[in-house]
Amino acid sequence: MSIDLRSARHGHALAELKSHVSTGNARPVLNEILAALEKLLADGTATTIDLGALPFAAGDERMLDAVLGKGEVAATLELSGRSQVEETGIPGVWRIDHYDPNGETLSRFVEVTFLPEILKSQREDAETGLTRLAARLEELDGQTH
Amino acid sequence: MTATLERGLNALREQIDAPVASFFTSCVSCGLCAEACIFYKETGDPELTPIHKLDLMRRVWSNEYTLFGRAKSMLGMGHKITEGDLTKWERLVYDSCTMCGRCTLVCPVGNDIAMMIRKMREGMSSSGHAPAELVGAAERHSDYGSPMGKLHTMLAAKIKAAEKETGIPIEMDKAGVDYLVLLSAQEIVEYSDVLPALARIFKKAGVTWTISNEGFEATNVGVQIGNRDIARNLVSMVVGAAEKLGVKGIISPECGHAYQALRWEGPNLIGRSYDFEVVHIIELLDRLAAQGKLKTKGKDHTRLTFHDPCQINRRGGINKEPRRLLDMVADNFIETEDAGTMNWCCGGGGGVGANDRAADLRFKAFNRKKRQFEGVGAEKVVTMCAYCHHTLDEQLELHNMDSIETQGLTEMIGEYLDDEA
Amino acid sequence: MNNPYFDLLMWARGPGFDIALTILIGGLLLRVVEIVVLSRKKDLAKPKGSPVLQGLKTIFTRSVPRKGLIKEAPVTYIGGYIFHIGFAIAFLFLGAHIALIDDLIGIQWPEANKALIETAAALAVVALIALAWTRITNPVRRALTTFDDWLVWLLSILPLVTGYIAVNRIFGDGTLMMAIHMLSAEALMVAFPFTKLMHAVTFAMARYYNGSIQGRKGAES
Amino acid sequence: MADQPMLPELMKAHGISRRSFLKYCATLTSAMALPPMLAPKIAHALESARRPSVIWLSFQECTGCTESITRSYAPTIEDLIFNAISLDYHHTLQAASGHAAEAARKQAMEANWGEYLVVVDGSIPTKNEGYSCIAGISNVEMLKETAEGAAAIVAVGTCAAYGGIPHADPNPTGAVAVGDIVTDKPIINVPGCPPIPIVMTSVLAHFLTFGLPELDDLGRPKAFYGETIHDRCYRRPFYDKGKFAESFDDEGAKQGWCLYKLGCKGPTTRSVCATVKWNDGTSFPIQSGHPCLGCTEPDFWDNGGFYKPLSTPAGDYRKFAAAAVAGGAALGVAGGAIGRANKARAARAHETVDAHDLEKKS
Repeated sequence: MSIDLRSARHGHALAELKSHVSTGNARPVLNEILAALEKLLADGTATTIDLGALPFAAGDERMLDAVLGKGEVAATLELSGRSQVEETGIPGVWRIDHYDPNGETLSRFVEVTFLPEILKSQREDAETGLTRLAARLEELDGQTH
Repeated sequence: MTATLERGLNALREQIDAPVASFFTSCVSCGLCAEACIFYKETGDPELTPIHKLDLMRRVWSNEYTLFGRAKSMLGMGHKITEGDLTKWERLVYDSCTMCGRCTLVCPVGNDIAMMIRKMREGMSSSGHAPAELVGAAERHSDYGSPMGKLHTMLAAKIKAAEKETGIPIEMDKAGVDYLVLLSAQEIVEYSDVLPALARIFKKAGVTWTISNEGFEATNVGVQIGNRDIARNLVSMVVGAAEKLGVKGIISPECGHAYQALRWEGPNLIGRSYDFEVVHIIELLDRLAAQGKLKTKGKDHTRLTFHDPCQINRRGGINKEPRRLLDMVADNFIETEDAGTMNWCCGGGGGVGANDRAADLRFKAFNRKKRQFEGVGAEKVVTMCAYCHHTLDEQLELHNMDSIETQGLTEMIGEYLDDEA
Repeated sequence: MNNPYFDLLMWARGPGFDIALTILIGGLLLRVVEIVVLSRKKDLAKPKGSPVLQGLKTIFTRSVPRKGLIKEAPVTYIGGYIFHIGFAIAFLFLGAHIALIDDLIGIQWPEANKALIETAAALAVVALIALAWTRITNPVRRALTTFDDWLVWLLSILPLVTGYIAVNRIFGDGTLMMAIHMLSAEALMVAFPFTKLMHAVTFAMARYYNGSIQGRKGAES
Repeated sequence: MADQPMLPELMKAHGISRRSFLKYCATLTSAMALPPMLAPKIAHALESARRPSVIWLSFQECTGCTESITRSYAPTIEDLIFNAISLDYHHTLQAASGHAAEAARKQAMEANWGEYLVVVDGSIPTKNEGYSCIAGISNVEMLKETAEGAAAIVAVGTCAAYGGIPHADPNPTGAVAVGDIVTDKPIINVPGCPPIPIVMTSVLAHFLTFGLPELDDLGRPKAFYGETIHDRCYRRPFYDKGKFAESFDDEGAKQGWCLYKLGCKGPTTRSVCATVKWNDGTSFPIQSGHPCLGCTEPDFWDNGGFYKPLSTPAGDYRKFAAAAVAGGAALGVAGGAIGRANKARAARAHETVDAHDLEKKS
C-alpha cells in the first residue's frame, strides 16, 4: 500500500527520501526470478512472486526495474479498476500490478511464465462472448430485414 | 562515670537532625567523595571512602529515624551496632579523616560529610573510642588550661621575651581593650615569633589588645575529639575571659580548628550569641591593610607558595585575605594546583597529627603535598595555621624535603612591617 | 473472550497506576516531611555570608563538577550526566509522556522527535551499563554498592529498555510490551520512596543544607 | 434460497469477467498472505465449491455487521461470494418469518448436519434468557442447538467475538461472546464494529477453499489482525516526529498530525483498516480525522475512554492522590515526631561528659 501523506510540505520531502530507502530485498527477489526462469525453461513450471508479501521499499523497486528493464509487451486491463501487465526486458518475466477503482494499489506480482494467465481470454468469458456475438448478429439481422 | 557503648549510641542519636537525614537519604553511593579524600587517594584503600566512614551513624539514622528503617529493624533486618564495630571504625573516623571537607565540596548531592564526621565523633568519644593521645590532651586542657599542660609560666616568659625584643609592653588581663588575643599551644611552645609580630603590628595600627591568664588557649580538643560537653567547657573559658575583660572582639590565631571552635561552633556550644566579634588574625590583618593601618616594606624574593588550612579557607571562608597580604610581602608567590578552596589537607588536622596510630597514614597522605610543592619548585611554604605549620615541618623532614622553609603568615607580615611609615 | 495483554495494560493504566501513584506521592511526602520535622537547631553564630541565598544557589551550582574532578572518575561523572540527561529527555519529551503529565497536572510542552528521544534513551542505557561496570570494577564503588544500588539500577534501566521495545515493536506483542513498560515505570514509582531513588528529591534539601552551612561561614559550596 | 445459482453464473449475470475474478483471487492471496501460486486454486475452489449451507444467527446486535457486508454501493465480487453461499437462515434478510423461518433453519440443519457453517453476530445474554429471544427461543438455546451440528462458527463483529458493546460495563444483560458458550467447535472471530466487508468475505472464501485460516490468540485470522493500525498508519511519521493534534480543531488537526493525544487506540488495535480502508478503499477513521476506537479488541468500550491517550491513567488516581497526600504527610509528621521523641529521650539520658569520662573504666 502506498503511504498517503496529506501534507504536501511533508509529502514531497518524504517521497524524495523514501525513493532512496532500500530494504535489501531486491537482490534475493532477483535471485528467485533467475531460479524461476531456469525452472520455467526446464519443465515449464510458472512461478508467481508476491511483492506485497515482503518488505519492499522504493529503492528496491528501482533496483528491480533497473535490472529487469523494459520489454516489448505492455497491456492495460480494465477489471473493476485498472491492472497493468508488462513483460520486462527479460522475456518470460512479467510485472503485474492490480489497482482498485480509486487507483490504490491492491497487489503487485512478478510472474515468471510464457504468458500470464490473466492476459489469456478465459474460456468462461469466451463462452459469454459467443452468446453475446450470436445475440448481436441476430439483432443485426433483425435490423436489416 | 565511664564511657559505654550505650552512651556512644545515645550521643549519636542526639546528633541526628534534618540535614543529616537529608544527606543519608540522598547518598547514591557513587564513590566520588573518595576521589576528593587525601587518605583514599594516597593509599588506594576503599575502606577510607568518606561516606563509608559514616556507616555506623547511617545505621542509627536508618534504624531509628525513619519509619521504614524502624519497621525493618522490628523485623530484625536492622544492623545493630556492636562494640566491635566502633573499634573497627576508630581508624576510619579518627586516623584517616582530618575533617578537611573536600568530600563535602565534591559530593554531587551535596552531603556535608565532614560535618557528619564531627557528629559521629560525638558517639565515638562517648563510647570510649577516641584515640588515647586526644583523650590525654582533653584531660590536660580541662585540668590545666591547655592541651599541652599548664603553659601559664611559659606564656609569661614568652611575653616577657617579646616585650624585650620589641620594646612594646604587653599587658595581661587588661580590661576595655579592643581585642583579646588567643594563642594556640603550638604558638606558645614552638613558634615564638608570633607574639613580637603581633605586638609590633598592633602598635603600628593603633589596635589595643591583651592576653588573659584565664583563657589564652585558642585550640579546643573538645571539637577535635568530638565531644560537645568538653568543647563547651573549653569555649566557656575563653568567652568568660572575654566578657570579664569587656573586649570588643576575640582574635582567633593561626589555628584551623580553633577558628571553627570559636567562631562557628562556640555560640552553639554555649547556647547564645556573642556580644563581641570573633575575628581570625589574617582577616583582621587584611582589614587593617585595607584601612591603611598596616604597611609593609620590602619583599620576599624566594619562590614561595601558600598552604590553605582547611578549616580556615574551605570550611572558614577565608580565601582572598591571605593572598592579598602575601602579595604585599612576596614577589615570587606561586600557587600550587588546587590551591584555595580545593587545597589538599596537610594530613595533620582534626587530631590526626596527635594520633600516633595514624603516623603511617599521615606520612602517605603528605605525598600529595610533596608532589605539589615539587611541582611548583617551592623554596618556602607559608600558611596561616600553626598546626598545619607543625605538620609541614614534620612531614617535610620525614620526606627529606627540609630544605623547604616554612613560615606563618602573621610572622611574615611582622617581618616586613614598615615600622617607620 | 479477553485479551490478557489488554487486561494487563488496563491494569497498568488503572489500578496499577493508582497504587503506584498513591505509594509514590504518599511515600515521597512521608520521607520528606519526616526529614523536615526532624528539623535542626538554630545556628547562633553570627553569619558572615547569606546562608539562605547560598543554600538556594548551591542547589543549582552543585550540578557542575569541581575543576579537575571529572578526570578522577570519568565514567562516574560522564556516565552520570548522560544517564540523567538522557533519562530526562526520554521521560519529559516523548508525546505519550507529555500526555500523561498533562492528564495528571494539566501542563504540557512541545514534544521532541522520536530520533532524539531514542538516541537519548539509548545513550542513557549505555551510560547505565557503563556505570554498572564501574560498580563492579572500581574498588570504591564495589565496596559501597549494596543490593539497593542494583535494585535502583535495574528499576532505572527497565523503563528505558521496555519503552524502546514497545515503541519500536522490537519483539513481543505491542500491547503486552506497552503494559510491561508501564509496569516497569510503576515499579520505579513504587520503589522510589523506599530506595536511593529518593535522592532525586532530597538532593535539593541536601544541597541546600550544605550551601547554607558553608554560606553562613562565607565559604564556597 | 436453496436454488441459488453457482458463482460463475452469478458473475456472468452481473457482467463480471473471469479475468476480474482472477484479479480478485490474486489480490485475495496477497491480502491473506497466502502463497501466490494458490490464486488459481482459490478461483477454482470458489467456482466449483459445493455451496455450503450457512445459518446466520443474530443476537444482541445492531445489524451493523449485516449492513456492512451487504451495503456496498456496487455489486462486488465479495457480494457475489456472499451470494454464492446458501444462506439458509438470516432473519434480517430472509423473506420467511416466524415459524416458517425457524422451520427453514431446522431443515437446513438436518439436511447439512455436521457440515453447515454458522455465522453469528451479536452477543448472548445470560442474566435473563428473556432479554433476547427469537420465536420464543432464547439466544443461548438457539446458539447451542444450532452449533451442535455445525462444521465451524464464524463470530462476526466484536459483540459475537468478545461480547462487544452489550458486554460493556456494567453489562446489564450478562452478555457473553460465542466462544463463552460454544467450546467444542472451531470458532473464527472476525471482530470489528463492524468488520471490514472484504475481511468477512475473505474469511468465508478461505474457509470454503482451505478450511480454517491461521488464527491468533484471540481467535482472529492472522492475515487481517496481525499488525496494528499504528504500524501501517499514514500518520505514523508525525508520531515519530512528535507532532500531535491537541484538539479536533487546532492547527495540528488541520495539518493531519498524529491523533495519539486525542485518544487514538491505533497502537494497541489489530486490524487492516489503515491499508484496506472502508467504503471500497475510500478512507478509514483516522484518515477522516478521528482517533481509532480500538473496536477489534475485547472490551474496547471499557478501555479507559475513547478520547484519553493510551499513556494516561484510566483509574481513579485523583481520589487516591488526595488520600496519598494527606496520608503521606500525616505519616511523615508521625515519623518525624517519633524521631524527635527519640532524640529528646537521648537528650534526657545525656550525662554531661568531662574529659575524664572519655575512657572505659572497668
